[in-house]
Amino acid sequence: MTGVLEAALRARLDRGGKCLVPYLTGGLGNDWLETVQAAAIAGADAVEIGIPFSDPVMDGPTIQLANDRALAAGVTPQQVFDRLHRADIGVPTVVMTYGNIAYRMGYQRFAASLARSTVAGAILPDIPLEELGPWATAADAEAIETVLLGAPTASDERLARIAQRSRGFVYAVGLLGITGVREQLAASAKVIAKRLKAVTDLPVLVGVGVGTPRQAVEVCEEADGVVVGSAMVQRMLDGAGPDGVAELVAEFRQALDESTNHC
Amino acid sequence: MTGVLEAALRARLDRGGKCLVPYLTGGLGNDWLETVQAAAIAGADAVEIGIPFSDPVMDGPTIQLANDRALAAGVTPQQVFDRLHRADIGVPTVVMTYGNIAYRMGYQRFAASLARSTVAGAILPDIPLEELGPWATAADAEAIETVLLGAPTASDERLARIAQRSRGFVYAVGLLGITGVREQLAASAKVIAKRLKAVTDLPVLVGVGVGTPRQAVEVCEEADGVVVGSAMVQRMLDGAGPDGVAELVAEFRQALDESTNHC
Amino acid sequence: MAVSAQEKTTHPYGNTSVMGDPSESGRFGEFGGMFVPETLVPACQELDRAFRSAWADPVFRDELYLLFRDYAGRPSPITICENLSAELGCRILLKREDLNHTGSHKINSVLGQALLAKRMGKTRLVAETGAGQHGVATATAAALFDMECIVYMGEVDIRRQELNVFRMKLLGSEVRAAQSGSQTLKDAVNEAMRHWVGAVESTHYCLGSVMGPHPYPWMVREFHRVIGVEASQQCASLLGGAPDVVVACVGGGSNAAGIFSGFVDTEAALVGVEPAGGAALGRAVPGVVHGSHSYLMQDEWGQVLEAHSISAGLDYPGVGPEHAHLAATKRARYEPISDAQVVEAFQLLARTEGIIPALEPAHALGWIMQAKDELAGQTVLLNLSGRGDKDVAQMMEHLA
Amino acid sequence: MAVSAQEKTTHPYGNTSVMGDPSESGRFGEFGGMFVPETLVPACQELDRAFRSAWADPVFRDELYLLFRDYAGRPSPITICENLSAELGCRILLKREDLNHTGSHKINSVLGQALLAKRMGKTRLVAETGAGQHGVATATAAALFDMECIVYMGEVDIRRQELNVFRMKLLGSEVRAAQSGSQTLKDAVNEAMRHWVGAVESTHYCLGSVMGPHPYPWMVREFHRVIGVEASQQCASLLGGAPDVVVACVGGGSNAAGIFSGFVDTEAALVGVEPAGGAALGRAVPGVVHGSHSYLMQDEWGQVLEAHSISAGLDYPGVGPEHAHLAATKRARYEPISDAQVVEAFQLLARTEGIIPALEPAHALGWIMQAKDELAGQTVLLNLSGRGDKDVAQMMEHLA
Ligand SMILES: Cc1ncc(COP(=O)(O)O)c(C=O)c1O
Ligand SMILES: Cc1ncc(COP(=O)(O)O)c(C=O)c1O
Repeated sequence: MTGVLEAALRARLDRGGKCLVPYLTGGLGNDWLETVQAAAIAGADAVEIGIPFSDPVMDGPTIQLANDRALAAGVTPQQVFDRLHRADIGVPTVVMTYGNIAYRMGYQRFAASLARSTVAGAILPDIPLEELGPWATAADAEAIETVLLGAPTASDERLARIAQRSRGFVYAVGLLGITGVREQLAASAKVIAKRLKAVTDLPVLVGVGVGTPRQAVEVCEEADGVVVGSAMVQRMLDGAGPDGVAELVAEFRQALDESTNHC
Repeated sequence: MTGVLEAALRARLDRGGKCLVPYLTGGLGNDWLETVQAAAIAGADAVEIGIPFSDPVMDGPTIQLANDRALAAGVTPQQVFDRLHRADIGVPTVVMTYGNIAYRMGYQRFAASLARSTVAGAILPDIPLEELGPWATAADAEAIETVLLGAPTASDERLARIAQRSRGFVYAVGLLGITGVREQLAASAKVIAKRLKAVTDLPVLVGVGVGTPRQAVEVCEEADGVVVGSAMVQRMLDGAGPDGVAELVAEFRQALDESTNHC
Repeated sequence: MAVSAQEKTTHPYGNTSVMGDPSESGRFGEFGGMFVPETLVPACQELDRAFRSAWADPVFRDELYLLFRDYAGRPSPITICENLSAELGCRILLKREDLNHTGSHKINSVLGQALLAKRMGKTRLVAETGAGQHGVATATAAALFDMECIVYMGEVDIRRQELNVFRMKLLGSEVRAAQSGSQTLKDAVNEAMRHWVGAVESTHYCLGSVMGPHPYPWMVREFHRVIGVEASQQCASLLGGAPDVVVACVGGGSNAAGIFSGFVDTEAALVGVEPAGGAALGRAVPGVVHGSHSYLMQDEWGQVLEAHSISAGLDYPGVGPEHAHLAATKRARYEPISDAQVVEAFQLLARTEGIIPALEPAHALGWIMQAKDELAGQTVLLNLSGRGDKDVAQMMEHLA
Repeated sequence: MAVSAQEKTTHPYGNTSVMGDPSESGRFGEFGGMFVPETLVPACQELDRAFRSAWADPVFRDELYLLFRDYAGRPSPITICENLSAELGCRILLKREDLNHTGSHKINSVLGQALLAKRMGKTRLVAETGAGQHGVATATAAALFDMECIVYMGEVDIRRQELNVFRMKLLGSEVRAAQSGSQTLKDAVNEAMRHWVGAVESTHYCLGSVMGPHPYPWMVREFHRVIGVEASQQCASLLGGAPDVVVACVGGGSNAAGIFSGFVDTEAALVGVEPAGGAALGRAVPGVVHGSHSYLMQDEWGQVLEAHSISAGLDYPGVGPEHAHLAATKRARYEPISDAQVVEAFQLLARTEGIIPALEPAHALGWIMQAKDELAGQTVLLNLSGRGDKDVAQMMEHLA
């Protein structure tokens, strides 16, 4: 049974397009939910919503700062859920947070909370394949699509296993490193996309190190789409508001569409 | 052959008196030689003249300070000798300094310098009996009377050997400790005097810790006399000048004379 | 060879391994595991394979043994404290890890890890450090093995511990500030992990305690097992057997794991002492952070809390998973101790035995002082995990 | 028992004893003796008798041996420095006295003296200290032996070394300021001697090097001979014999005497390294001060000069009489080294081997660096007399 996240992405791909998933930090600023909505309108195929965590080991300075600010303002996972509950976003959402947030709440309760808030999927980057069991059971029971990451360090065999257990899409880690905008697209980005494409039919989206529309277009020569995090969050931190973020989403959308002659 | 130092002290004792030997720091102030002379006139039987040394381990704060001041003013042993040379003092003098001053100059040259300056004796407190050989040879050759110290820590047998090798007088160390004025005469002072008197015919003078005329009188119940150092040097440091020091010498003289009904 | 003498411990405490090898999935009972970003999973697995092979290789063990002996100064002696024993009414023995090169037990694991990293063909080390002990130890090993080394240290700690920063630089390492979060140890761990994520192919992450993802908790404990192996032999010859009680301070838990491993299969009571302000075991709230499932100081939402202790080396909100297991299975007990009691203990050992302890093991002594009625007449082995030189300036201010 | 293994050395160098027992009058050749105020002569003689009897008593030696092993952490290892050897072109071995309790060789003599003092029925120790190393070591022994302890330290040094002052207080000792003269080490010696003059019956003067009146130079060397005994056994097993060169820094000369004593009867060249600004042996002007006839920095009138060195532990204008004898008989040579070269050596050892040396033994390494052409291909044993922790703050300022 195909989930709503996967369905939305496949729809874009079926139309010959490339998928765009902006990452936005939940609870950062009072207008974060409006920002999510504006991003959807501006052309996101799905929105990844970060639930702030005190010790985000996969994240670079931009997202760390966003986490710290949101936490300092007192944001809790429950508040993020409450605001997402029945919010009209128009595209599927997927939360990204770290294992301990889900573990502390209880995997079942966490999965149920997502479902109640009509969140489609979840990314827990520090719960790798080997540790996935208990969470996957809880998530599957609530039909939450658990997106797994495939990184350049994995063997082909491992990538295949990851892709097989992933739901919604496969998150291809574009480089050896943490989130953050780089000057250049890493050579590893297209390689990992290609390697994952070779072992799965699921959409393969590259994240980490995709910071500009040009880089997005470049990586989509191999990938089905991109996750854009730090560049988006930087706009939020700069106080660009829903419009400022939407503008950036639109730039990515336009570049991707132009590259595929798709509209 | 009795030396001049011993002779002078014996003369006092023969007259039924007690010996008074003030210690004055050579080179301390421009008028130190006048102070020596004034002390002689005021009733000293001999004067002990300290040659400043950088590391006077037998001396307490008063004499240390006197040493430091004199050295800071650039005084050298030679300068002390030069000023003593043919100075008219009227009583025998005995220099007190530490071994290294004599050693550095060469024991023979040092002894000859004393002789040339008509110094009668020498006290080198860190050259004990066991190490005396080379110095004693040089001193004897120049007829310098080497005064040895006898301390409370010595056995009777050791005291006897010390007294036997001593010339001029035997310096009885009045207490376990370094030079300096104490409130009370230490009980050890009379004990050591008595112990030394039992083993020698030489005059036995107590020094170290004899700071007041009363203490001098008290210790002379057993001793043949006293060496008074820190109390005298303190006057020099206070800037009392030849008269001020002479005054103190006179007080000691008077107290001792009264105690023996001697004039 | 002393190191390999006690190859396997027996496991009389239930069917999960008690200080034996962890399970296939890197677990001690229900604790442990490998909760790291996917990028690091192959690196951890490679490390697991490399460690298993090295640890089974007598050549590797010999090399490490020689480093322990000729470079670090092992075996460390056991000192019987006559004065202290008289004062407290129980017989106190100290395992003198303070006499190791660089002044604490930390050198054991760091030499093991550097030797292993070299064997794996790694050319760089990255490490986290709190007050600087583990950073200095890692920089030391990097100098010895001629490896590049980067040490992350919280910005706040860099300012507090400038001498240790200078030491690491002298040793040829680069010290980088962890500027996020609380800017202390846990953030330095985050930064070191982030660095590792980006440099995993050339770089070994030299973790400072029995924490992190599998195989670290196991591997680091194995490198520190030399403490327990030596101590059990020493106690056998001094006492004719195990002491009644074995006490160690617990930050991440490496020195405690090292000494406990020598006595887990005896009747000895095992006591870990935590700072009251950083008692992950005392609170017993499980979590998954920094690579493993263990106890963790956290708020109701799972946000990690800062630990607070007078001793920087114990200022860590988590604890190694094997200790969680030892606590859960009740093979060891864990006790909190107040800063004030620690300061008392610090002074007592200096005054009675002429040994100025690090503040960390002063926690263990603080507990003995507090529990002396319970301990009356018993023989107590205390792991003196480090010397107090690093803490003297702080104590001078504290006691002024 | 390791300590007593090499009971007597043979004396192939002339008919005066070379690192054997001194003469009846406490002389090594023409140097030594007992130049002290009469009050102290019986105390020195009593000490001489007590030491002779204790040193001939296997019970005393056993006790000391156990203290060395179980308290101080002996034997200290020898570390072969691969990286440093490659860099300098000669094979360098370090005798690791830095790993001893309290961080230097000083503990050897202090434990011996305290044990002896106790045996003599003394209840108090008095000591001098420069930067504080010997003071801390003495305070340590006093704590262990439950003796009262007073340490004199130059007023200037007290201000410079407040951490060591605090350490001594922690250990239960009283620190008193030497306010006369240059207010540094030599004045602290004066004050300690003065104190001893006044308290000689209850008090042992715990002298910090192979200086002072007989029996100190001999006794202190005998307590440090363990360094040489161990090293010669270690070299025998590592090298199959003695190294080509044995190098040690020389302040008063105790660590050098300790290690030289293990090799004086071999072909090994013995090299003592003095700070250029405190080279008593280099200037070779004899004098009698602080109890013995030896070489001494002094002006033309015999006033003692201040030594100047970057390292407080070598800031002493005199030197032990046995070294004067070894120099005069040419059994050992003594070389000066500049502060700048010492700083280089300090950094080099840290960077190449992960060992931060005390500034004192960095003098010895500085000489090796300077003499490396002469030493090419040779095996050089360096006595690493202490660790550099005490010097890190100073070096941080110096290199800033
Ligand atoms: C001396 C000492 N003991 C103990 C610790 C705490 O670490 P662990 O709990 O891993 O032994 C540290 C950490 O820096 C330390 O320096
Ligand atoms: C480490 C170290 N080495 C050497 C010395 C110099 O003493 P000695 O020449 O007696 O060995 C000192 C003195 O404090 C010292 O601390």
